[in-house]
Amino acid sequence: MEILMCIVAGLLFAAAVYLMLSKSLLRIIVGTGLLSHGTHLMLLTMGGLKTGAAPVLGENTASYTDPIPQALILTAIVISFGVTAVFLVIAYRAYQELGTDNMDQLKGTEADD
Amino acid sequence: MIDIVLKITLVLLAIAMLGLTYRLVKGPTTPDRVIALDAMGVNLVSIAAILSILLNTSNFLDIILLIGILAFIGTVAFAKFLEKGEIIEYDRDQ
Amino acid sequence: MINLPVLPILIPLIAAIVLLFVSKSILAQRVVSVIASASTVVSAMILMAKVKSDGIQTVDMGSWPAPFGITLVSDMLSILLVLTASIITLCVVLYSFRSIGNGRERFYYYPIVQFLLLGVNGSFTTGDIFNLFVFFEIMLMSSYVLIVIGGTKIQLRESIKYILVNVISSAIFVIAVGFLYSVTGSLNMAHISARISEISTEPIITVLAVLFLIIFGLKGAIFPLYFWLPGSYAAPPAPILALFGSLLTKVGIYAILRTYTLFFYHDQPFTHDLMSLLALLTIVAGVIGALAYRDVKQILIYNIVIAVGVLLFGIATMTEESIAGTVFYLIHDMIIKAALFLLGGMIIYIAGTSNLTKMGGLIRQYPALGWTFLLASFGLAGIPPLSGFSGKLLIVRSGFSEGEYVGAIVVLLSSLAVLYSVVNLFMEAFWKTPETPLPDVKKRTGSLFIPAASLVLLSVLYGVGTEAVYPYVMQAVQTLIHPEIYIDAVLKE
Amino acid sequence: MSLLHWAILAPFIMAACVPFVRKKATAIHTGWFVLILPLVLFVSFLQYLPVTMKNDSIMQTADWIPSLGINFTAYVDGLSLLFVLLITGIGALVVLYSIYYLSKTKESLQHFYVYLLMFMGAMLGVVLSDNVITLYMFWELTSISSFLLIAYWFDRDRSRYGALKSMLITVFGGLMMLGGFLVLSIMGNTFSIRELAAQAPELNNHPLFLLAMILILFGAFTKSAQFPFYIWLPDAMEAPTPVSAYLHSATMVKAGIYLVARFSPIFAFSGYWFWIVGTVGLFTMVWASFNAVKQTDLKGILAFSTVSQLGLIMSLLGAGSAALHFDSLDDNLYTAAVIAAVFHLINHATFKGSLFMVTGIIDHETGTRDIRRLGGLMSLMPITFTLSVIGAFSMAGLPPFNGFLSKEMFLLSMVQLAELDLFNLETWGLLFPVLAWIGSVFTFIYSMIIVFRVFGGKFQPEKLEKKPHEAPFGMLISPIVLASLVILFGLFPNLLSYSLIQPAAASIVPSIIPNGGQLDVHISFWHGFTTEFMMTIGVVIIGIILYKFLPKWIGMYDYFPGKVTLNNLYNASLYTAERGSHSLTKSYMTGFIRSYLVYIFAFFITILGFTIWVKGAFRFDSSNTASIGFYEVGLVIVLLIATATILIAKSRLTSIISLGAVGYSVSLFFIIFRAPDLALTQLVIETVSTALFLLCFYHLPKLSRHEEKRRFQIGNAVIAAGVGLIVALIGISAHSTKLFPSINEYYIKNTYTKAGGENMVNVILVDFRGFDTLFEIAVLSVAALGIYGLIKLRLEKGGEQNENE
Amino acid sequence: MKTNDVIFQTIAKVVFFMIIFFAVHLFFAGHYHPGGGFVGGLLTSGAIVLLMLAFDMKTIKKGFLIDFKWLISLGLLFSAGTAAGSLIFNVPFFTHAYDYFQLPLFGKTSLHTAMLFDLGVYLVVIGVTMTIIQTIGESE
Repeated sequence: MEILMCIVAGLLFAAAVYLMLSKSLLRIIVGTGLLSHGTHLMLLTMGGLKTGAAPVLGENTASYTDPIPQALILTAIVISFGVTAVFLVIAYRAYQELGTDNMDQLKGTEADD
Repeated sequence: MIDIVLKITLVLLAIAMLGLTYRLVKGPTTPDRVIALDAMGVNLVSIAAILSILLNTSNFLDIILLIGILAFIGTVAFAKFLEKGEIIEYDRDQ
Repeated sequence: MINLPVLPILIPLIAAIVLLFVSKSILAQRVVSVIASASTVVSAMILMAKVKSDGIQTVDMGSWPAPFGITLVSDMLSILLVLTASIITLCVVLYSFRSIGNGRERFYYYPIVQFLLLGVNGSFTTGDIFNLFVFFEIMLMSSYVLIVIGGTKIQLRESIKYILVNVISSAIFVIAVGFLYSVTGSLNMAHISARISEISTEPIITVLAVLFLIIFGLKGAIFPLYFWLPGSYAAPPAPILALFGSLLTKVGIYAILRTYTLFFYHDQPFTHDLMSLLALLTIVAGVIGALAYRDVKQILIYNIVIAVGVLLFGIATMTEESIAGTVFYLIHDMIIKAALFLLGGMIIYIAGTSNLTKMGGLIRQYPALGWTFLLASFGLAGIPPLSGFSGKLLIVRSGFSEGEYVGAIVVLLSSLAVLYSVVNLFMEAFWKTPETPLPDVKKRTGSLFIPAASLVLLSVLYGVGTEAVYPYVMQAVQTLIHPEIYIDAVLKE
Repeated sequence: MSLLHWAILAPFIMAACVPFVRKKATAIHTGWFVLILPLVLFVSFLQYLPVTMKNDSIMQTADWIPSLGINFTAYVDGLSLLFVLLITGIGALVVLYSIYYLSKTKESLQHFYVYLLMFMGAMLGVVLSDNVITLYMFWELTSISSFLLIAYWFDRDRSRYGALKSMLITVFGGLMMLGGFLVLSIMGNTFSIRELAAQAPELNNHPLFLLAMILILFGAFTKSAQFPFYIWLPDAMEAPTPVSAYLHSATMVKAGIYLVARFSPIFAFSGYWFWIVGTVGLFTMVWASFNAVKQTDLKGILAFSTVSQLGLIMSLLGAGSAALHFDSLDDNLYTAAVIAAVFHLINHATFKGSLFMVTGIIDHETGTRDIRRLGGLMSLMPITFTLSVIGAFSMAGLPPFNGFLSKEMFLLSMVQLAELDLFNLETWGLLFPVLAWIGSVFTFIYSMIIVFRVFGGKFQPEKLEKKPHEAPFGMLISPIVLASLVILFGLFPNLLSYSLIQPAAASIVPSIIPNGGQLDVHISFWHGFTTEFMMTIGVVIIGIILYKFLPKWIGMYDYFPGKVTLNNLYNASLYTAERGSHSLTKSYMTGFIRSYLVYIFAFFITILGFTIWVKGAFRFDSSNTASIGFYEVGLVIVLLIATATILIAKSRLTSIISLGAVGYSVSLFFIIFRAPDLALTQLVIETVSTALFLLCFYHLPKLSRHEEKRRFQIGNAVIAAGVGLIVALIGISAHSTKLFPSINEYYIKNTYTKAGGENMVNVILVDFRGFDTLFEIAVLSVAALGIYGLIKLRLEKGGEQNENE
Repeated sequence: MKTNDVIFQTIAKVVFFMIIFFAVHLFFAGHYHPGGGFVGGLLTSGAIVLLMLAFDMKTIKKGFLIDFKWLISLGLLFSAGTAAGSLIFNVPFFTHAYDYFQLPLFGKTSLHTAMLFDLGVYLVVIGVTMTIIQTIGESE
């Protein structure tokens, strides 16, 4: 399962990179979203999967899954949410101000600096 | 015995998910997609519930409730979007 | 007071919260900002004295023993950098009063600067690799907001690139932490170091070393990961640029320095040679950029890249001497870059443009600015007895003694390129006869000049008083060269 | 800090006072105030003469950075004292001269004198420092003050050009020299020149010896304007003439000579030293004297002549190094070269200083320095004429001036070299006297040009801006003093022999002088019809002939390709550096974020791929992995389909919804992998994010997909696949190399007992690692504030105006 | 176009409280069961968003009376204050304290300073989400 998840995460990374290399700003941001999904799955996988019960005490079980990656992912999820939100709003404002969401037209040269 | 039944159910649910994903992707209209998404929510609830039984834990019950709520809000939001083209109005008296 | 190492992080946090409450009044914000920044500086000084006398200070957050909780570790390196960062922030805040504009002040400029400082100080202090990520994120988030605050066209355009690059590096950072956790089973840096030293030959560690180099290299702007930097840094106004130029890239360098002395020192023939190669390429790339532009901001920005290359070369050489040089140079570069960007901001403000071909003749009306700038330029180029010299001296010397002749000479000659670029800037802006005569009325620049000039003064003192700083730096170097000191201090074995 | 240190620092302190003096005492020319210092210094340094005449020395140390071995050590021996006297002596004369040269009303005197004093202090520092790092510091300071002085009239483009050029070249040399010092310090483990010199024999066998030597010679050659670095000196003539007289002929350019002399004890035994210093010097001498002839600017001639004379001294020092190969002083012919070098150094300072001042006078009184416009000034400016005759004839090597003596000694040394059987000289030795002679001929010619083109010939008042007349007396004092010295040293050379020359020469070649011994320095005016005398006669005859027929052959300079000069090389390389880097930068700094990402990812793939491959880091271990259920595979497929949908989606709504679907699938995985907290959070966050996406992109154009070239698409796909592959590979390897137990056992044990909770993840979040959470919410807060500011604050002006209020 | 949303609005009001209760439950359960300040906060904002859907931004703004940005500051103050409280007792930063109390109505309950910290998280999350949504909503 871990190997499979590594591959899945790799595929998510690949898809994310592909999207980030495209011209459309929206696709780029969607790409960052995929990237964070891939990251979280990979992080979870690194702690080992399904090695025990959910890390909540009180149920009769011999072992628990590793709680550390879960806690880390939780932090990472929230942070990437914040980043995505800011990114989205910047994109939205950029579209308002600059009138395009095509990255080619957002390249900027020294001439207009 | 019950385990096998549950696992079969899970497989079926997974197939249902695939079908719904197809609808989600294919569309062709936005309402199609929204309904697919809503149904996926129901599917998620089922999967979570069955997994709870399988894993013999009550930890996922909150999730089930949460999915229900989110699916509700989501569907409402989409419905409004489809009807008014806007999700949140600033001042509807204007 | 066992919580002393927390203070340089806590004070900005509390300050930011207070600033949020008083966001309506600009005057109150200014007062609180100054008081908070000054007290951060003071607390850092007290902490430094403590570290000097008692050695590494650690605090286990929440009383959870290392390696299970998060441990803050103030060794000499981190506290030196924290102190420098705090001083710079204080000066930038003072400079901002007149330059940043009421609009930005009303929209949380000051609290976000405090958050930035908090992130920077935290990154320098933390002893936990994931916590480092969190501090990176708060620093980055603040920088996203600062780079775009005001919402002008160029800011919006460049911030997109900036965020995108950093999102990628953050994502890689998280998975790299995951990999490291998978291999070593720990997150505490001292603990990881101890565990890695038991398995030093594992090839996966080398791979992770390169991975971390990429992550921190993206933040620290090394070749070939620096391309996002020049455009993005040119967007925000001068005080923000000063913060970015002096603090953000240096955090990346700090992280490389820390991880490569604590974790990844086992496969030096591979990792450090790679780094050394990249360092030289970074210098060359920076030099090419610095020569390419006739624009105040761009020239100074590419000088960041050059400095990063020099620092990286110091780390890559990895002897006691070169690490000492790196620490010397790191602190120098933070101060002088902040000063130069602030002075550059004044030049742009006075001339109304950052294009060198359109300005000139400023020396007649602003002699103090001109000479201060020239002095800072010489400092940047490492002309003795100014501050850049001792660091560069040690780096080059160890380069020669380790047989890295080409590298040492490239580092030496980079000074020439630096000198050329900034002196050329000086001549164009201050000496050249302007195409259009300057207006007779002088702009009032006193309140801008004082913070900038005090940074230059600090840099001069740092250079002349190298002897006074030396014991501090050497204490920092000892910890870096002998990771066991760090490990023992944290794990209390 | 001893008196010696204060002597070095005094000019700097004085410099700090100058602006106040200038402001307060406006009636008096600031120069009078400044003049005190060099005079006092000159007199006070004279007291060291008795010490150095005994070949003794004085060393005073003050700590600066002892931890790094960098100390402020002042050291006086014969060589330094000679230079100190030159610096202060000529300095005093130059300041005096400048008082009349620079108007106190029109010029910004405070700048001039601050720079000049800075230079004086720096120069004293260079010649008195024992520590190489301090020496380097003062060395760079001379470059900087020279930069400032050349750019004194900074409005002029030529001034700025010359200033930058001189600084670039000399600082370049300085940096190389620093490198050399550092290499030396690695070899000898000290920064002290004295201590290094003491280890000279060991250093000679060190593998880094040659590197150190070459690097240090870079410093000397750039500063002393040796070929091919001399090009900065002619352009430095944009400086006010007193500066040219002081820095660019008498003192600063001699710093390189000083350096070579100072390091002779360490390096001179090496054959490389002999060859490099000797040939570079000699070639410079010939080349520059040859070029001087075609100059039309009076100062240009003098500049090239300075280069040439510096080359002469340099070659003498090179030749003198041969002396070290003889054990005793007896029958050691080559010490003569060293003595000649020192002697000529003094002589050059006197005659060239006076010539520069004369040029300044001419410029000042006629308004031009162009020899094509000058002529026939002999009767109008008789004193100036006399002075220039003395200076120029001395330079040409004519008796009875001091130049004659040292020129003779130079020719003698070169002739003797031809007879030396060291360093393969058997084959090439003859070249030395021949080149020396040719150089002398050209020297003779340009000396004549200086005198007769300006003062002889026809007076052309129509070409002059001013009506020329004799200079005021004050301006003439300094050149008169110098010219008298020229005659004095010419007639009574032995005034200097044992007071200055012997001690200085002894410091250059200390190893061959027995304790308490002295070099034999007896300079005699007449020593028979020797080879060198015959050569001088030849120089004069051929010189006169060539000078007479100058118009006939001056045209041959045109045959030299005008474009392939070193100057053009310098200009072109700067230009190429700027333009080239500009276009290079433009080519990769495209502004396209895609390009940057491609660089980053390409680097990511190659370097990590390379590392994995080289290190064999890939591990595959499926022993402790969890089982895979059917439904899990189903979910994986769902996830991948949703991902693929995003890739091919045509409308933004589809891609946003698909992203949501991916998010929900991920949360489902969280459920399967027993992470209820994650699943909860992921579900809510996904919903909110999707909502945000929809909100933000409500206004975006319907078709947000921009058609891309197929080539790009394929490239993107390859890069994407590469990144994915690398990530997966490292992931698998990392998972397969779990080498240590995780620290998580601690949490499982202590969650209830110590932290009072049951949900481990939550307890970690708020307690064990609550510190993370505190800053994580801070991140969120910043994000919210940023978004608020982004939407509400709209500064309409462009980025540049932000600097304004 | 004015539409009649009476049913939707009425249901929304009811559901709003249901969600809020669930959110508060999640928040309190956090230490022992899945949940916590994050999810609680997010869900609370979800409830508010539902109201926004049913009514409009202006009404909600009037109804809530508080500036959500102020809520962020307050939340941060709670969290940072809880963590910094340990400074007073000179124990390492962030050291929590807890004990079990016999409370009327609730029975044996543990009171934990971590709860206070989590409350800060809860407030910040509400503040942040609502600020973002409100700001974007208003800009249209």
